[in-house]
Amino acid sequence: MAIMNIREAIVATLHAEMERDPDILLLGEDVVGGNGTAGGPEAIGGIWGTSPGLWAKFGPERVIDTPISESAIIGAAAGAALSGKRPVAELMFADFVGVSLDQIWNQMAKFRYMFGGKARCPAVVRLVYGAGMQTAAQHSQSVYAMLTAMPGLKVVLPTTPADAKGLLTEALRGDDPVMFFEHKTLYGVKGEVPDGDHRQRFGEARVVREGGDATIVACGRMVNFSEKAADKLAVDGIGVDLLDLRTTSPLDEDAILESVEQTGRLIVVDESPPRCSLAADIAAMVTERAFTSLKAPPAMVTAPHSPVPFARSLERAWVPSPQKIEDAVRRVLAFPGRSGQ
Amino acid sequence: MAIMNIREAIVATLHAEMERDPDILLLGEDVVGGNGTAGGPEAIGGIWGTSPGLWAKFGPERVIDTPISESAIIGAAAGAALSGKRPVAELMFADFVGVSLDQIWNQMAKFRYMFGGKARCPAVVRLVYGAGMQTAAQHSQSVYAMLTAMPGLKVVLPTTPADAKGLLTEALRGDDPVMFFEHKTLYGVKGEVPDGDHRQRFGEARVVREGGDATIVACGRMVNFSEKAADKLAVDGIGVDLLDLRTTSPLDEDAILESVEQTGRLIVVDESPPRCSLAADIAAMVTERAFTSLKAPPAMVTAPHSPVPFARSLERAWVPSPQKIEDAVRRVLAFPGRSGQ
Amino acid sequence: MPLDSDQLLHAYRQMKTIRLFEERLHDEIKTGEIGGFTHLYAGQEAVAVGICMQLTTEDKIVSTHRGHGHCIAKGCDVIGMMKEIYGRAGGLCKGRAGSMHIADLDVGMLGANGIVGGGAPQAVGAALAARIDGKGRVGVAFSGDGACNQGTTFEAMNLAVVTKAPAIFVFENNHYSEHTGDAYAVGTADDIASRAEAFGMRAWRADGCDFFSTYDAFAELLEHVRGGNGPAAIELDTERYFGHFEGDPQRYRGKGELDRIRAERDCLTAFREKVRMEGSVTHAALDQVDEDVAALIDDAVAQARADAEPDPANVADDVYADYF
Amino acid sequence: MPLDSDQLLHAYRQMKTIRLFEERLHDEIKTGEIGGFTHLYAGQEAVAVGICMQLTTEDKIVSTHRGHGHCIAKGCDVIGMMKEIYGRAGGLCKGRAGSMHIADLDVGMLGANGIVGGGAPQAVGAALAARIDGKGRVGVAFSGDGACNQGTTFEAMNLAVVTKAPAIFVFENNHYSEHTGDAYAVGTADDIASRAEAFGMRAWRADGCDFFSTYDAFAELLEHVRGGNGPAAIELDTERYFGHFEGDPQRYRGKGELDRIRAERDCLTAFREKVRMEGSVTHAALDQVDEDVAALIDDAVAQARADAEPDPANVADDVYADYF
Ligand SMILES: Cc1ncc(C[n+]2csc(CCOP(=O)(O)OP(=O)(O)O)c2C)c(N)n1
Ligand SMILES: Cc1ncc(C[n+]2csc(CCOP(=O)(O)OP(=O)(O)O)c2C)c(N)n1
Ligand SMILES: [Mg+2]
Ligand SMILES: [Mg+2]
Repeated sequence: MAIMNIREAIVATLHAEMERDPDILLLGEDVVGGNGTAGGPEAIGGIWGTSPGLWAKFGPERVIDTPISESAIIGAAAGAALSGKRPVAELMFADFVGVSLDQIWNQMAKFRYMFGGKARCPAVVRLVYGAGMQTAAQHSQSVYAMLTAMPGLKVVLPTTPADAKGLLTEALRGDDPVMFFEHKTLYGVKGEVPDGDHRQRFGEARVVREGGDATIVACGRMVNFSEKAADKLAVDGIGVDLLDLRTTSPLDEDAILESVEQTGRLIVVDESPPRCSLAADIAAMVTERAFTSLKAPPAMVTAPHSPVPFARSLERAWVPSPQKIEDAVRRVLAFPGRSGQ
Repeated sequence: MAIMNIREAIVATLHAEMERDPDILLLGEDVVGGNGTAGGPEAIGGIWGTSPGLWAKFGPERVIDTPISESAIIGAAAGAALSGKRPVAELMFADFVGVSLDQIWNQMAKFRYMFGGKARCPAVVRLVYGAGMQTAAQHSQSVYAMLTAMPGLKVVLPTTPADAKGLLTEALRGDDPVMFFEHKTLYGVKGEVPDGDHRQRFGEARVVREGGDATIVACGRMVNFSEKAADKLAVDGIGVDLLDLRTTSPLDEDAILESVEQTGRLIVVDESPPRCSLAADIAAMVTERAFTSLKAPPAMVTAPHSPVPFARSLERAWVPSPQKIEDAVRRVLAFPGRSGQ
Repeated sequence: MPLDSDQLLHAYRQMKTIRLFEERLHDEIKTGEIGGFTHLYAGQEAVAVGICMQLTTEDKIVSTHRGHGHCIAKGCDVIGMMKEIYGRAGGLCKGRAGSMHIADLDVGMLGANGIVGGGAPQAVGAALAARIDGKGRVGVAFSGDGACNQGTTFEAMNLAVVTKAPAIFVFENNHYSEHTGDAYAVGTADDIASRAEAFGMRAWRADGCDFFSTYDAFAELLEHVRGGNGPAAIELDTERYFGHFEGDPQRYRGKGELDRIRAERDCLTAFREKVRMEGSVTHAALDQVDEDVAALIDDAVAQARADAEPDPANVADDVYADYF
Repeated sequence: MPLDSDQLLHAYRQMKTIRLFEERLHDEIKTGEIGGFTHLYAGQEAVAVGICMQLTTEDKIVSTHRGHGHCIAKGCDVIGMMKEIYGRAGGLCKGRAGSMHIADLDVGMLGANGIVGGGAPQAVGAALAARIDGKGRVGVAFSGDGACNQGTTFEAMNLAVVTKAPAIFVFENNHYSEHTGDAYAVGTADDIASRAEAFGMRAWRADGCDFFSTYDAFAELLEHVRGGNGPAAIELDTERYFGHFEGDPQRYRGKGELDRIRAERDCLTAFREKVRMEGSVTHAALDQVDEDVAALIDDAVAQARADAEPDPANVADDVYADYF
């Protein structure tokens, strides 16, 4: 086991997998960097530093800098995948699905189905997402709900270095298009990473802690915030089951249901506005399938129905906070009771 | 009151409103049609026939044929709206939000908020949506959930000619971007349309029928299918409240909750795959806010988690049918009981 | 003239197959048995065939909403196609695709596409994949005059130039996008090739109603691209014989336009004329092809009609290779 | 030389304001008080000013992620801008926009834009709106050399040509998109204007580090567009003095490049030199401007620091004009 952060785990996995499988290629803006400049290729890589050394090792045919043309980036990945390759396409910000959605949604997600099951489209799209760095309305969004809704896509959100390696490896070895979400505030999170081959199956939630009084379901940065809330609650003797979804499509319904059947109380935490959200998706699924187990209505802790604001004070108010998660757990536990307990 | 169909109601409203307000302009592919051909402008309009006579009456500066460039169409509408106009932009198929999403989601939806409340962006985007004509995976989708999730947008889905007029008029007189969904199978639906000025407020569901045993919430074509199911149920003495949402953003939560508080049973019908859907959104909202009123878990009647298939037999299986709605109501009424009652 | 008589017969057979396939669909659609939108390729056969017969199975093409011609020319099974368009279980794509999404990856046909402009970037991806394999294969994007206004098409051309991908952009200018003329919708009316040049690639121009003109220009282009010189484009002046889709009343056409293009701009007639002049293939042989193709199309329709509709129980199959 | 001394002083004041605004931000950002991404415009001032000073408030501009210069040149309040970039309640956009989305519709500045290429179609919309009003107003899109690879930019140019909209495309070629050179990313290296020409509009080229070159070329262009001749484009060769955003180590730069562009390609130095030669404005007057501007920027920073953060209770305000 080595200790590394999520960024390092991703870089290491890309190196290892590209070494192993000559069909893997990487394309995106500044994934090499420095092309066409005095500094030359790899003078400086992309702003997230998640692809250093790849160009030098695997060459310009497999590590490709692109113009600012996200539709073409994703579309090229789609075409390369249909042609037998395993492209990894990078969206510098997940918000850029706005300019490339068609290639994700109407093209790569649908090929296999439309073409009668004959097509394979093993493309991995890496999306840097999330609020917390004051990157404002167009560079802070968590678009995983939108993509979770789309049949044909798998949606993956690692929160630990081990999972970053395990899930990325799995993505690169599967035969379906995978949306691989990297939270911009989590790149520095450190942890142990298994050596050698490490695959993490999709659709298998991580049990972060077991407590029995209530079930918190979260993904991405909200897992970390939920841990903070759980620590606070533990002080008062409240123990929660905390599930890190790892993947939202497929969804580990069994793990969620199993926990809720025990606790009877569900809190879903989702870094996005409330409407048609992942929070609603899970709350509705649980209600439909475990209605009689529920001792209280599932609580949804989400951002408000607004774009992400720039100012620090506003952004903090926008992102679901540990405090809000804690409050929601207490509210659910106090049910039935006066509102705001 | 005149009798007309939805198509005619839309055409008449566009004529009347463009007459009334010189700031309204229309742009899209073939909204004039025949430009650059021997037949000349208006030789033949768009494939849905929803803009005849406008070019002749209002001229080429207000009725503008565009190249096949949906991002530019929506972006131009956004820019015109910021400049004080009221553009109506047409997407021939709602599925083309794939190639224009950024201008809808990251641009027009966010201007007002990002710009500190100073901007007005009164653009109306008309989107032709829905399955039922074997138009297959890329021309049949119901993208309203995706857009409902986006703060800053209003989402409107008329199901009657009167509402087509009332809601379109309201859209054209408001100050926010409105996504105006037209179901491709409903253009021919006839009904009475109020003469003169007729505005239908957003966020006010239509009570299609009152029955008291269960609440069906639906929008678009699913309203009509729910009526068929309700007719069948009525034969067995089962009476349902049926709500036509008219708008999914804003959502008439009060009307839904009021009905569910009476019936204790909710069925949401949604012409889209299940994940992060409007069905889940409403089911979760109702569970959160009317938990103790619920006698059974809310049922969600949706399409499967798959793209829309082409073949007739498959498309019929994909679209939620009156039969499935009927079954869901019976299942909810039979709760608690054996599954499949 | 490097084509031998077998090749000429093959080219003619392919063009004729497309023509009869489309003309038959034009009739069959009136019966109401075929749902959805069907865009017929008749009139443009010389383009698909003049190009695809120079490609191998390993070269990839991406097509448009008007894809039947590209499919047939690239080697898709005609009976499977007909079944697909009828929405039958035995269709090339199990009835899930229909006319607009028909594909066969086994022959390097990456799909018709319902999204105008959707295919162009994919051809660049196929080209980048081909370059890694190093066998001189190419990725070809077919686009219409309308599609050349879509941002994806431009991005794809630029990306191909920047990455020096062996990608080929084929612009079939049939002078209409739906009901609008290219004289209106293309800023540089009637010169799409110059746009490709402005992105920094070489472009060719040819008569898309003349098989030989298309074939020869594309042969040159293909040599250029296979030679590792980066992407290239070709614009073909061509005609569509039917409406934009079946059901289109075509009021935008000029008086006598349809008669004129049938009379003066028919690639099959021109082909017959040329081979007669040159004596390279007998008309008897061509007549035999006509007969064979007619029988094939009859058979395809009969088989499609007889085939079962897909089992609704399978509606959600094949969304993923594996999901859990 | 049609500019009188008032206009010259105005131009200089604007350019100097932008320069000091950006240089000050460069320092202030190191304090950690300013969050998010900030892209500085220093080096390109002659473009924003040479263009915007010829526009009226009713002419609209759409900007880029590198928007401060366009804002100042179009007349946005400098103190409100500084507060906005600091994320304060009194900011031009109440602290919701930050550097990347700053806008002021009252002066015809339709917004900086975090989406590269996002603005171009909006300028066409503004132009179509202006045409309806019939007062000869225009819509101007600023784009970088990187943005000229985005599909929206191409679509916007074509749409403008097709609709003959009074839209103007300003390409600021500072030779970098993030860490990549235009020599790599733009297929037709160093000739963006020719792309605009390929869409069928006239294009101008000028030295974007020379106020007078920019001003004169744009004056001609503007006359052309105001005259109802449809859209036009201009490419400006310019330089960015700082990193792509603050924090960029700029290892892609050539040795001595930053010194060279500061020494040889400074629009302020060139301006001073030119007016000195011509005697049109005294250096004393310019020095006074320098002093005034320095005081203004000091004041802006002081006010921004002193201003309150927005009240978190308002986080979801102003999403709609009215929702229920
Ligand atoms: C993104 C998108 N926009 C619009 C359409 C509707 N549409 C289908 S075909 C077509 C015209 C295409 O014209 P062209 O590219 O010239 O091809 P042709 O039909 O002439 O073969 C249009 C507008 C679409 N399918 N996709
Ligand atoms: C759609 C989109 N893709 C990528 C980015 C990330 N990004 C921001 S600025 C930039 C470079 C822009 O280059 P250019 O247009 O030349 O403008 P400059 O930064 O030189 O002013 C990139 C890639 C973005 N903001 N939006
Ligand atoms: Mg065409
Ligand atoms: Mg640049």
